[in-house]
Amino acid sequence: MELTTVKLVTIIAEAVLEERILHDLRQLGARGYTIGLARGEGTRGIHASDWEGKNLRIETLVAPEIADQILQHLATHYFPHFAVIAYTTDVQVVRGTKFQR
Amino acid sequence: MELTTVKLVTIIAEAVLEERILHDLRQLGARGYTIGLARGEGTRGIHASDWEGKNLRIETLVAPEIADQILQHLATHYFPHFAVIAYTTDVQVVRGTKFQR
Amino acid sequence: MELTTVKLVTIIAEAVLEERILHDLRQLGARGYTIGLARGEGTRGIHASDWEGKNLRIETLVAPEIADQILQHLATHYFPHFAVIAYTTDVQVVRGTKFQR
Amino acid sequence: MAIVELLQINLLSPMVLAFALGIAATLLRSDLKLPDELYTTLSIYLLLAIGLKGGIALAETSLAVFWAPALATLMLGIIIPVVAYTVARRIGKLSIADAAALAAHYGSVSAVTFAASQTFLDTVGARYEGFMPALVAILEVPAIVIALMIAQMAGGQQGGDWREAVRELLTSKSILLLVGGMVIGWLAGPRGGKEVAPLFVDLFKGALTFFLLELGMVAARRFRDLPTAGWFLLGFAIIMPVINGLLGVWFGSLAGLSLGGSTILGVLAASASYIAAPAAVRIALPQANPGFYLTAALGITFPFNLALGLPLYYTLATWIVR
Amino acid sequence: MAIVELLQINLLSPMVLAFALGIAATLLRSDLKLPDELYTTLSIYLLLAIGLKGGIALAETSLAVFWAPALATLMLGIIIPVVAYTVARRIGKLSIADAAALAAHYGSVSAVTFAASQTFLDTVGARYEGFMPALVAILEVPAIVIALMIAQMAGGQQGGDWREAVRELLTSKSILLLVGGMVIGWLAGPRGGKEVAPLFVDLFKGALTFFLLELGMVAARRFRDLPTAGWFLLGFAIIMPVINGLLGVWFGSLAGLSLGGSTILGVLAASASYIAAPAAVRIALPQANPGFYLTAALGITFPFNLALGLPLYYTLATWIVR
Amino acid sequence: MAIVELLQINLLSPMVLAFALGIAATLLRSDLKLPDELYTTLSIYLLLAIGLKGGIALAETSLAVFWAPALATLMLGIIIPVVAYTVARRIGKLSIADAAALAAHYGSVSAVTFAASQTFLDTVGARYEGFMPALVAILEVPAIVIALMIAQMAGGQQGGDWREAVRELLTSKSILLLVGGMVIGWLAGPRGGKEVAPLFVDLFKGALTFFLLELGMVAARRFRDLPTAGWFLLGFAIIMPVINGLLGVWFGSLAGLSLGGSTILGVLAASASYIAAPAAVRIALPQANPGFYLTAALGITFPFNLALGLPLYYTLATWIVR
Ligand SMILES: Nc1ncnc2c1ncn2[C@@H]1O[C@H](COP(=O)(O)O)[C@@H](O)[C@H]1O
Ligand SMILES: Nc1ncnc2c1ncn2[C@@H]1O[C@H](COP(=O)(O)O)[C@@H](O)[C@H]1O
Ligand SMILES: Nc1ncnc2c1ncn2[C@@H]1O[C@H](COP(=O)(O)O)[C@@H](O)[C@H]1O
Ligand code: NA
Ligand code: NA
Ligand code: NA
Repeated sequence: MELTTVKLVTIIAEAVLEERILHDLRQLGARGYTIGLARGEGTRGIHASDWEGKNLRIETLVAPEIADQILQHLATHYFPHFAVIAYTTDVQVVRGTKFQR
Repeated sequence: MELTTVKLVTIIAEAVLEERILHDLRQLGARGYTIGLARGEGTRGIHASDWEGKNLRIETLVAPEIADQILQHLATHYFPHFAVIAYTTDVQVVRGTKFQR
Repeated sequence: MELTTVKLVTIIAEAVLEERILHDLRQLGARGYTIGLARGEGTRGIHASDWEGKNLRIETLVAPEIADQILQHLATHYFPHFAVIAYTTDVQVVRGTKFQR
Repeated sequence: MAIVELLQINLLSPMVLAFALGIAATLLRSDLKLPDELYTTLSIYLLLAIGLKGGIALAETSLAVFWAPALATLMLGIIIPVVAYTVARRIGKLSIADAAALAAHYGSVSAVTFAASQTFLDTVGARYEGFMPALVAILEVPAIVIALMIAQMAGGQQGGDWREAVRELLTSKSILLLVGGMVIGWLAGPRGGKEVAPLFVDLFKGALTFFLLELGMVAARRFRDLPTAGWFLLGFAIIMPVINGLLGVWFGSLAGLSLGGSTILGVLAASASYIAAPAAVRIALPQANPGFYLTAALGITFPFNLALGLPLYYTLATWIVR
Repeated sequence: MAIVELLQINLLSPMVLAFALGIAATLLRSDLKLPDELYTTLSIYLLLAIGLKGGIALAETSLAVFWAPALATLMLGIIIPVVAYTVARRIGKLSIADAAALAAHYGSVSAVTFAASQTFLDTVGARYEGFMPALVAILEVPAIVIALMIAQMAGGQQGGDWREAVRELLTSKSILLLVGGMVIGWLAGPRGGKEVAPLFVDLFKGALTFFLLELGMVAARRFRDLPTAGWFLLGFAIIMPVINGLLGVWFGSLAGLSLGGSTILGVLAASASYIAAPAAVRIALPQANPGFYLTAALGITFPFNLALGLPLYYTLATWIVR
Repeated sequence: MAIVELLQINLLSPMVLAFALGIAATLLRSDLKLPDELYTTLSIYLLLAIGLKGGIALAETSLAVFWAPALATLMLGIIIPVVAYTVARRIGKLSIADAAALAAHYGSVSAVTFAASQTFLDTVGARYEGFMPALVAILEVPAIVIALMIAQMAGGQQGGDWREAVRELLTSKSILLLVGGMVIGWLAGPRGGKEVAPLFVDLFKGALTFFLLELGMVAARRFRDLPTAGWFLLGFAIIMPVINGLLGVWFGSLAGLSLGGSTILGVLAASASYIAAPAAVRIALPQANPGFYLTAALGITFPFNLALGLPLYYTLATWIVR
């Protein structure tokens, strides 16, 4: 079976940002996402209301160049003021085309 | 400390499939699994009842050849009709034997 | 954009161990963590009370040498008696310094 | 009461208004989100409570009174899926799998619509037989099995294992809670029932209202799929319930049910399952499109029955039941 | 009643004691943790219940009685944020964003403090107008909008889109549930209300007690940030509510509210939002430090109002309202 | 009443039937799954409610009445773990850690079994002292501490830090809620209690029934481990409670408790902890096998006590208490 390597981008972000980040991901070319709930602590430790709930763990499988753009975008628009971290990994999938534009 | 490289297979699947997929994983030689809840959107967007709950995020650490078989099996039996995606990554563990047959 | 490679350590552990493991991670030099809920089965299958809840999925981004120490520490202090597994992966982040001592 | 008055009573009940609020929340893109666990908890509670009350009533019902309505219900469970399948296949030109999926949903029953009909009848002051929840249990399963069998015979099934699906159906949570609650109520009787009444009886309407808030949001999310569903599905999801409702009321009156009881049997026949059927169909007929059957059952038929169906079937019953 | 007696009644009420237990649990580093979903569920329940009761009362209120209190409330929603912003900026030397964030929180309102004040008044036997929840809804939004506009004009806003924030504010869950509940109550009226009373009325105080257990834990977690917050914030979080409370009681008496009603308007003015405001501010003023505004609103002002504020504003009202 | 009649009353109570339904659901491999958050919520609710009611009763109890039962309970908390450890070690030939783990569980107490015994006594019409929840709190901790100390002295402890475990035990959620609830009830008194009674009193039996549905599922999952547990454990998990129950009833009668009160002290002694003990033991005695102690406490003793134990200890009490 032929496997393709694509990028898995994982974003940990405060819950208030859900709509915004998903919107941006779509704009940048991601064709799907998966969200789980998480909580955590980091160095900034700023957090919005507990009512808004905990952190989100957003994952999206994308082509490498899109992964780069996503990291870039997050670094510019979210890292300064919000509790957001992000990282990418290489993963193997069966149908690479599903995750590419 | 000696580390071994094994494969982490991650499967995102609609919740109705839980029993079925776990059964298949066991058959294919996985010796353990971890499940978390998730929700998401993809290209197909077909989903069963909300009553059945959201997606599952199933992870299993296995030997490379088993990882291949799992992907193959999912591609054949689940990808056509169900909202399922899967990918593999290389990870390092301490006791490689725990995850091999 | 410059990306740095750091280690992602993932720990699956029974929920009673939360405080203990987080304390140890801090001691060993981790500067943040993210926790999600999970359930699962493995080879030992020992589990504490259901009241204590399910497994935790703890993730921490750290420098490679710290990742090694964490695995070592877990292998010595937790693997013998507790339902704990752990693995590491290479991931790319924007600001590597955030995750290093 | 005139139908206009009945409509008004129904549309201004807290439960229908809560459903409308749920729809509004989704259409306004509010960030209101009920925890999934609350949805599950309320579902479990409602099914158990319905079963419990039915079981207590059943303990005081003689078989002589019960057999005719039970038989009528069983017959509805056989006739409706066959009719629905034929309509969907012949008139709607749907694929075998999609037609069978619709048949399963419309032949089975929605427990929440049932609960809403009881609340409605309480409000207008019509009485009904206490054993009605037993009819919910009787009507829930057969239609799904029949629909899956039709798909199997027509060759529309691939991959899914329908026998396994039926086993899972019989032990599925909705059946288990409904039948289990009935057995508990039947064994514990009125004395045991009184102990748990503050939770399972007094809070029932409030919990139903809360649940309908959530269901309004779920239904509204289905509205997105309406355009792709097409005119046939829209017609099917409104006309089929009316026909089934008429059938149910008529069968009920033949079986000797009261005015209220016949109304409820009409509601049961008219309602489309959104718990047991979707799960079973997803497993056994994976190639059927959930965008069809869920949109029809949850996005159209459920709101229709809740808002207009209840007073309609009641009015039909006042004409048919002497 | 003397203030000492009022204080005792208040401090020994189950809800204040439950709040204290929550604080104790956190300080003792207990592993007690209420599920997030329970917290969300109780919030939703409380907002909906408050709205429902208000709506039912509003259905029986004439506009002639309602317009003056409504206007008074609206004016409070404009005056308080301006004053709070000025104090925070001039005296506290806070940044534009931080000052505006505080203004948004103290101008808006805490629904739970409102609920607690009703329970308190019930216990001491003081009556109040049934339409008070409508005033909660009126007071919730304007102050937040004004605070965001001030920040915008003062140039303290970067990155956040305040128009988008206002849209989200108007469809945010707290507004939607409060106003939605009110519409439901208003349309369903007393008859519909009676059906859901066992859930939404009888259980209200118990649910509030349960919620305060959780809120005690949340507030205590904020205590950690107290040292970094500094003396100004501590003073602000105690003196500002007292001034606002006095203002609210006075406006209430001018608008013709009863003793109880004036007390509640005082409580509303004195309370600081911890639901609608934090979410809106986080989005529109991301550079404002949540360690400031949440610590002030939730870690200081909320406990102060709950424990000491309620009897205080009531005593003020007995002096001011004739 | 004859024991057969008592058995019948107990076995046909909604709570025991709900427990059986939970077992059935698991054995039938149904997909019924209660949300974890519901389980946690119900546990918290039950512990708080038990504490609250106890505290209110305690406020009206004089020390002269309370000291003897309190002392008797404390002695049970010392004697039972020593006996249980000796039996498990000598007769069962278990390892030090496993024996100490069993001692901790059987010396401590199950709050749900306690709640079930109250419901049972209410149904058969036997009265009991209102301060019984205080005895639950007294019996919960000492046995666990003693068992951990035994393990420490016998050298069976490695890795775990027992002092840390005791600290965590004292601030663990079950103790905190039980004692915290008691303090709230004691301070708020009957007046405050009445405010929250609709939630914490009226709904108690219903919530207990719901909880037992879940607990039936949890217990049934433990059945899988029965084969590996062996005959000794099976015997231990049935005979030990009967001996402890007898001891508890006897001590209760010596301490001057009523028939109902002695029955409850018997139930407390007979019951095995499944909340506080497992958490403490897991931390302090990690090498003890949960497959042993959880299977015994939750898979065998709990169902035994619930179904047969309650009528048994009551019958014993009618013989012993004059
Ligand atoms: N080193 C880390 N490893 C894993 N997760 C982290 C790390 N640092 C931060 N996080 C997560 O990112 C969120 C925001 O981090 P921060 O902005 O540093 O407070 C935290 O709540 C954690 O969930
Ligand atoms: N590109 C993607 N990245 C991450 N998760 C995805 C992606 N595409 C699909 N998924 C997940 O897989 C599920 C099924 O996808 P689909 O079958 O494409 O609708 C979705 O609900 C998502 O949770
Ligand atoms: N091969 C595996 N793949 C993924 N997760 C595993 C695996 N083995 C064990 N686990 C997880 O680790 C926990 C403890 O495993 P164990 O100690 O083997 O019982 C399980 O409950 C699973 O969540
Ligand atoms: Na039907
Ligand atoms: Na205010
Ligand atoms: Na005991």
